[in-house]
Amino acid sequence: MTTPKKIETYAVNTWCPGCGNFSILTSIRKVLANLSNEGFDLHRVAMVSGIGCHAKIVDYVDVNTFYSIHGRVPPAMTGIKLANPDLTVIGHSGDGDAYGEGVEHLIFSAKRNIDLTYIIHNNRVYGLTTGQFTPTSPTGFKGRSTPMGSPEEPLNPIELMIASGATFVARGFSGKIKQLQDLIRAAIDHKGFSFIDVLQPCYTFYDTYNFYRERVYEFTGQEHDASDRTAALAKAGEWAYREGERIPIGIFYQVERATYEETLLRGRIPVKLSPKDIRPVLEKHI
Amino acid sequence: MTTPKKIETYAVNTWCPGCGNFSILTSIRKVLANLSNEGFDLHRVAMVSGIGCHAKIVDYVDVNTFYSIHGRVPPAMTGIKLANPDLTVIGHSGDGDAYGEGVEHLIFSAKRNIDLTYIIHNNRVYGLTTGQFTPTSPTGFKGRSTPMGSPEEPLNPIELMIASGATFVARGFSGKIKQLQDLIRAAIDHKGFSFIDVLQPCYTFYDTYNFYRERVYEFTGQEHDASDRTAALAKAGEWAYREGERIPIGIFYQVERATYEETLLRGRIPVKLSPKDIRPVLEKHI
Amino acid sequence: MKEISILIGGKAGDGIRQAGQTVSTLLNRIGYRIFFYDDYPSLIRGGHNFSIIRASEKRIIAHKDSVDIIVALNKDTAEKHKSRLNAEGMILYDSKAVDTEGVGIDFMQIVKQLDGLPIMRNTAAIGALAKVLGIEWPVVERVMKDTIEKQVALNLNIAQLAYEKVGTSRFVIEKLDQKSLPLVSGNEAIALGAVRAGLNMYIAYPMTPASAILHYLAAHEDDLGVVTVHPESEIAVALMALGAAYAGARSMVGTSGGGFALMTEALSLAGQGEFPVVFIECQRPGPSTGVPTYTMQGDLSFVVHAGHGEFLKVVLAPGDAEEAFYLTGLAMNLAWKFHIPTFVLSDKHLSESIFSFAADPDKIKPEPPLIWDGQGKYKRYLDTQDGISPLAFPGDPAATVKVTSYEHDEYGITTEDPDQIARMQEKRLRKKEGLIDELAKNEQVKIYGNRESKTVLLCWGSTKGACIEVAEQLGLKVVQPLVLKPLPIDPLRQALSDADMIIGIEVNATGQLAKLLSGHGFGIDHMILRYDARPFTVDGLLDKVKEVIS
Amino acid sequence: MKEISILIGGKAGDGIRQAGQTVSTLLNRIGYRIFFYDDYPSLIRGGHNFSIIRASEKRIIAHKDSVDIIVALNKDTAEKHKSRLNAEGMILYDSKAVDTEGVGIDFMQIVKQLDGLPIMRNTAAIGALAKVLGIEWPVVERVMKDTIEKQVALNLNIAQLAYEKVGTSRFVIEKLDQKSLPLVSGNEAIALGAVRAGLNMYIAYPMTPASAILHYLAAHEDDLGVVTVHPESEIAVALMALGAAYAGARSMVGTSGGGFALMTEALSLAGQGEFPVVFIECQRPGPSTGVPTYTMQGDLSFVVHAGHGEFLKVVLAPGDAEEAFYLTGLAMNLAWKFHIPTFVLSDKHLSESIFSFAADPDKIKPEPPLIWDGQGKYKRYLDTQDGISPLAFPGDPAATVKVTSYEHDEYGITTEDPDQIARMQEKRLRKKEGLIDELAKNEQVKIYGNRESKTVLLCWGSTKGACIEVAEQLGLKVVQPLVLKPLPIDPLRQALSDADMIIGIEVNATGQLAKLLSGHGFGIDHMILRYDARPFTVDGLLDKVKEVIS
Ligand SMILES: Cc1ncc(C[n+]2csc(CCOP(=O)(O)OP(=O)(O)O)c2C)c(N)n1
Ligand SMILES: Cc1ncc(C[n+]2csc(CCOP(=O)(O)OP(=O)(O)O)c2C)c(N)n1
Ligand code: SF4
Ligand code: SF4
Ligand SMILES: [Mg+2]
Ligand SMILES: [Mg+2]
Repeated sequence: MTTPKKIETYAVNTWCPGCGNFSILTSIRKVLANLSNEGFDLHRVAMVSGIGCHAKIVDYVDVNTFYSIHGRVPPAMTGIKLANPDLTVIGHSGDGDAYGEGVEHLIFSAKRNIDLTYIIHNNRVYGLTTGQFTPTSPTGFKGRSTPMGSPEEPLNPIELMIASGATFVARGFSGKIKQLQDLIRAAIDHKGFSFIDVLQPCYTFYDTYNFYRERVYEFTGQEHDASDRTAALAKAGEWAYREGERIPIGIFYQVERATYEETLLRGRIPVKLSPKDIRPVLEKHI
Repeated sequence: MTTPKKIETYAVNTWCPGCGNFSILTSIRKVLANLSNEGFDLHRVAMVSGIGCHAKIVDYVDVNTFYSIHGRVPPAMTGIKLANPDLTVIGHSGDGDAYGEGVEHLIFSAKRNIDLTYIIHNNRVYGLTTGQFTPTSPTGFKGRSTPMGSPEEPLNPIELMIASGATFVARGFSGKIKQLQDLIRAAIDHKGFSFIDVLQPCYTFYDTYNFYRERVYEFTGQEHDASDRTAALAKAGEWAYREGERIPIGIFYQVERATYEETLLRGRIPVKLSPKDIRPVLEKHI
Repeated sequence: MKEISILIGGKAGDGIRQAGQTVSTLLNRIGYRIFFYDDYPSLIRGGHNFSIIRASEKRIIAHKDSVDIIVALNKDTAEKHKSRLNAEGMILYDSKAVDTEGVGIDFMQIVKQLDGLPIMRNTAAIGALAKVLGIEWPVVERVMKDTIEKQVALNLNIAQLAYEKVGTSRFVIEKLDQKSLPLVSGNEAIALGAVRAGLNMYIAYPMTPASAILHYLAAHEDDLGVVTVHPESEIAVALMALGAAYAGARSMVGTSGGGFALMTEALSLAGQGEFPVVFIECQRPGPSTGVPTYTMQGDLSFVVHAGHGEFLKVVLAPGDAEEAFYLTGLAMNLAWKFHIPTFVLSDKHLSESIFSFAADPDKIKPEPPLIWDGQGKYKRYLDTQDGISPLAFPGDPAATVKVTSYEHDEYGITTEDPDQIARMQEKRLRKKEGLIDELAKNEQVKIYGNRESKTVLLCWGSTKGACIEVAEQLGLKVVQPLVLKPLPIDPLRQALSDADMIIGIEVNATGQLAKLLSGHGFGIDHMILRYDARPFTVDGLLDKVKEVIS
Repeated sequence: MKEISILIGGKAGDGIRQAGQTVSTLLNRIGYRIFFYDDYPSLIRGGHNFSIIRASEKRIIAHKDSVDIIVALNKDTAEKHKSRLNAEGMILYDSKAVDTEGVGIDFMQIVKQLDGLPIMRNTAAIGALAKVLGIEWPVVERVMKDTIEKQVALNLNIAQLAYEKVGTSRFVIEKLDQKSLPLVSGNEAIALGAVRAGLNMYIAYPMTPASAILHYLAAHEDDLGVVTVHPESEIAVALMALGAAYAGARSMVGTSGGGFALMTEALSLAGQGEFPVVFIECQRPGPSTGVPTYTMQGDLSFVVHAGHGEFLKVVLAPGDAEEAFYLTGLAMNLAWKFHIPTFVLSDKHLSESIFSFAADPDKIKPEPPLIWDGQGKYKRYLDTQDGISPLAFPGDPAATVKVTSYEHDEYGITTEDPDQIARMQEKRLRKKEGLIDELAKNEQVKIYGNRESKTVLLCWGSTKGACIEVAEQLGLKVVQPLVLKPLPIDPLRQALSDADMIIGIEVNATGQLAKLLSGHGFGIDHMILRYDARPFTVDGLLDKVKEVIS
């Protein structure tokens, strides 16, 4: 049996005590262990991360990983998936990574509906660079680049993802680890672009743990029809990453449509292609 | 009196006969001429463009212009506006420019609500590079990079902009020049980020003129409450840049909120700032 | 007459490039070797386009300013280019549009008479030209049928009517007893070279003058067994290519200077993470947007030094279609042998000109990289003697493959330990020795012209064509390095050691190859630089070289 | 004793850097000159951080491996650094956490006793250290009051209790009769230099080791009269800076290698469009993410050659805080005088180390650029004799200002005309002459040590500190170019001409300055390279130089 423990590496964990990233790590290890125990070969998993505290997760999980660069997780994942669509590709990004530096790639992944799972460790702060505001920090957030307070309103990534065409859009909370595991599993099982915004308190620079604990509520498919786009947008609007009393966590939106790799590859698997003779093509040039 | 003619340069126009860009040029010249006749000094206008057929517009309008690079119109505009908020800054981009290469900047401009007017010449094709699909091309579009048809679904920029926080979101059609002028004028008058997606047939690579002519309908504030976000999103959903029978053109969404430059600059005007003595600050270092 | 140069000019949208290509095919079919140059501004309709087709019995890879025939579809063409005509030269013109001397035919009238489309004026021009050249009608008919996609019969009729309107042939181009060769552009040769070396995925964002690689591969995906991807930006392109390489696919990207600038962050990642990726950089005149549809050799220094930090890289600079083919194949194989980013540096003049292509497809084979033997625990960055760590790919049921942008240990886990850092940096840089040996197995420096001459024309890339002919005429020697990083010092020294005068010839304003070489003690005596966004022509360069050596 | 080195170590989150800074301030207040080095891994809590405070009667700008006192807040510190201790050295340690020889005090016990927070252990350590050094209590009290922001009384009590717990002073650091200087980091000096030269807007995306420029300017916006902006990415940063410059604001950006890579497209635009912008590039070990909180001089080649196409650029490389201050001011003034992008190349070691700062603020003034005289029609790219076109800005009621990324005519309208292209390229490159003259008015190459020596230590940037001391000890000469592009050939030749042996000393693996110079005939005889992501120390380098010259 694969235990989550078996998917550990020897790397020393350097997250701050109390960091929300630990729960995400626990969850992903657990989901992978379950997959393995169900007979899925974990060698078919490829994990990609950006740069930031979140990104260290790839050093702590003993599967194939690509520790990439800040903001570029989606195209790295896309390259892997297109080259070998047999792989299950899972990405981890920070909010700075995914919603700031590289938000264009996020939008295009959603638009294309490429079959990837993308987990955002959204602590609403740049952790590793010691506490600047990010695209989801609330207005007025006092970070090291904005000592007078952030002059911007936060993005609502849930809404943005639905508007961009993602087919699986969820929000989790690192403090609700059981649900988080279910969300990650559902995201992996979903065929198409699966997006999970995980509310992840940064103990050191933006400790939102109590804020969330008091406000989050889980919802399920029974209370919310995730296939209804209008309902999904409405639910996404319940909390806009500002103040607010109730923060829904669960699957906002889930539908099926053709994936990018299906349409683009037409059954071809690039890593298995061999070059053809060029002579017939050259003939046409005469 | 300033006539649109007076705002011409000596540059030879090199758009294809029949190109939708001509109407946009006529419209902007007309709006500027009107502004001038109302006493506004056109030297306070700064126009920015990207790269593409659309971008040539800056060579044809005799005001201050910054012919920038592909995809980067919003940050160039932002730099100008922040440096001198007394300027009226107007941007022109192509759909490749604004929704592809540089879509991250579009989203951040909306999020920040910086007071700019941004006009997208959306011909749903890369014109200047001779006809590849763009983020708003319909699925299956056969361009030079996708001879088998585009494998992606189009973005809906109207929805994306509302989701990102823009406070003025409109769609025009180069074939409805009177309304287009009104939209541009309203966008300039609006305090905050004003976005107009202009449906612009590319006569050479994607001639959508008849398609639009048969489908567009103008709507006004009387039929649609542009201050209602839910209504705006619903209206944006009426046509998703695919097939469809009716294409609404008009102002989808318009609300007021604090602008980026107000919040960030706190009344300061960078071009008028002078450096302060650093000695008092140095004292604190002892 | 065994050589002829023809200029065809008109407005963008008149189908000038296509007409020129058809004329090239005509001459190709009767045994000539072709060089085809295309000159067009950055616009879609209007403006002034022209092509020069030079055909010769012998292999040629350059054009001349002077021409024998001008085919003028508009007034501009006649006026702008009249001065190029050789003494015996003539203008074939559209008599409705142009008023000049020569052979005037009302092309539009012919088109109208047969209910053709305005664009078919160029078909008429081709028909008339064929007759002027004395090419037999059946040849014309065959070429038309092979090259025209729509309304073949109508086009044939138009061509034939125009053919007949020309009374007598002015230049009788004799049929040669040579096998026709494929006509291939630099970009096509790059695409084909990559395919031969095992290309699986070509990923690119359109940018002149690299776009045609994407278009060509996209159009031939199934013929060639390649997947093409057009993503949202060059940044996405580069990261996708790295992702694909990590997964085991041979990937290549192509762009021009501005797009490449956006890839430099990923390039450095390829250096740290040891990703095999091929970059095609097709230069155009900068800085910035510059003059996008013209040519310049202006990005050499940038490409050679691009990327933060220190890592290995190969830069190859082909000068004609065959070199483009072979060197792209080499770039792919080197990338996979050494797990490094490799470059093919082209420019508009090479990428978009068309050549008679005599390369041997079998000379390029995908060389298998060193694959992990499955023993023990897999370590992606195993510290080996030659620095090359065996490869495994995600999906391998025995390996866990960890790649990273951070400095790392052998397994791929982040490290900040000073010894580990120094050791890994050494491991990566150590590959240079093997790389240099491997490169030495290939021709790295080419020599043309009079090998005994003590006057050397030193050039690189697309400038070679003009240099070779000038050298042949003046009895000089040409030295052309194919490898620009790492510089092939010994072969260069050999090639240049007995020179009395080295003349550096480059299409840029600062002499970038000369600068590169100066770091290795090679002194250049004279520079002939052209930086008006046009390539050197044989006759243009001839004058300049004469000035220098006289 | 007129010099002392103290190492303070603990876990990230123990407040090591802050404690080190307080100790620096203590020693500064009693007249010492300070060099402060900070060593920390890329994590927020845990791991191992240490700072070295070196204090001396004389100006110093480097640290040593060996230290006199180790303040160990944890076991790691004692174990890892014990071997650094000088013969007379001692360890002051937290007796609960560490078991070693020296002076052990139970810091946590003191904190607990006074109901302090765990982080206040470092306050206790400072108090104890002050006593060990024999610094009078009132000095400690004053410094604590000046530097601590929260709970001053509590901290004072903790410090005092620890102060008292140390029986006798082991090192009596005598008070010097020197004026205390401001303690300024390289990054702060860059910020202040820019402000003095008229900085209006600082635009940056956080990236170690450049982030502190942003933090510092953001924290002092109103004191210094500057607007700071933190946008979505480095690409946005660069374009905003260009937009701001176009509008007439003096703008500056700052980043490290990976972020700079993303700016190279905009850099080329600055070249074509003639935008005055200052780039700060603070190097860290690459390639790619590399070792983000450590140091390397690995981006010189990249920065010098960055950007597609050919355009003018200035690269300045300060080696201490004063140079950082002056050269940033110079970079700003040159950018606006010549309408070109200019660079200040720093690295982690310069940017994050802290120096006693003796620069004269009045030596930098914002020099007014050449402004249009309002006559006739304004042409942004007027082709003048020196290549410099007078400036006007949007909003000027008499000028229409057109800037562009395309090749253009004088008014700024796109051109594809060959003559125009060549002319404009020449206009831009012609500015180089004036630039070289202007640079020549400044000290471009510094010489230290024994000016008569025929053995030269050739270095650049932050490596100078260690080189100077080594040279002083061995009687050698140090040559440090401040300007790396355009290379100050004549001053370099003067400085190096009579050398018998030139030893290149760089913190990188390939000797990048040496390579730059080799293009100009400067031969380097030996290289001493360090590339384990750590800077040279005085004693470490001394050994290496001795090896070479022995
Ligand atoms: C191109 C580039 N710019 C900047 C950085 C510096 N950097 C490293 S991590 C980071 C922010 C990370 O924030 P986020 O993505 O929210 O991750 P977190 O640390 O909060 O998990 C930044 C700006 C970088 N590595 N690369
Ligand atoms: C970084 C970069 N990549 C690619 C290009 C090439 N390029 C020039 S225009 C263009 C597309 C323009 O399409 P769009 O923005 O829709 O404008 P249009 O021509 O349709 O008006 C491209 C890809 C470029 N100039 N810069
Ligand atoms: S800084 Fe924040 S996000 Fe980073 S490890 Fe610490 S608690 Fe977690
Ligand atoms: S290619 Fe299309 S967009 Fe460009 S000028 Fe022609 S018609 Fe207009
Ligand atoms: Mg974060
Ligand atoms: Mg377009």
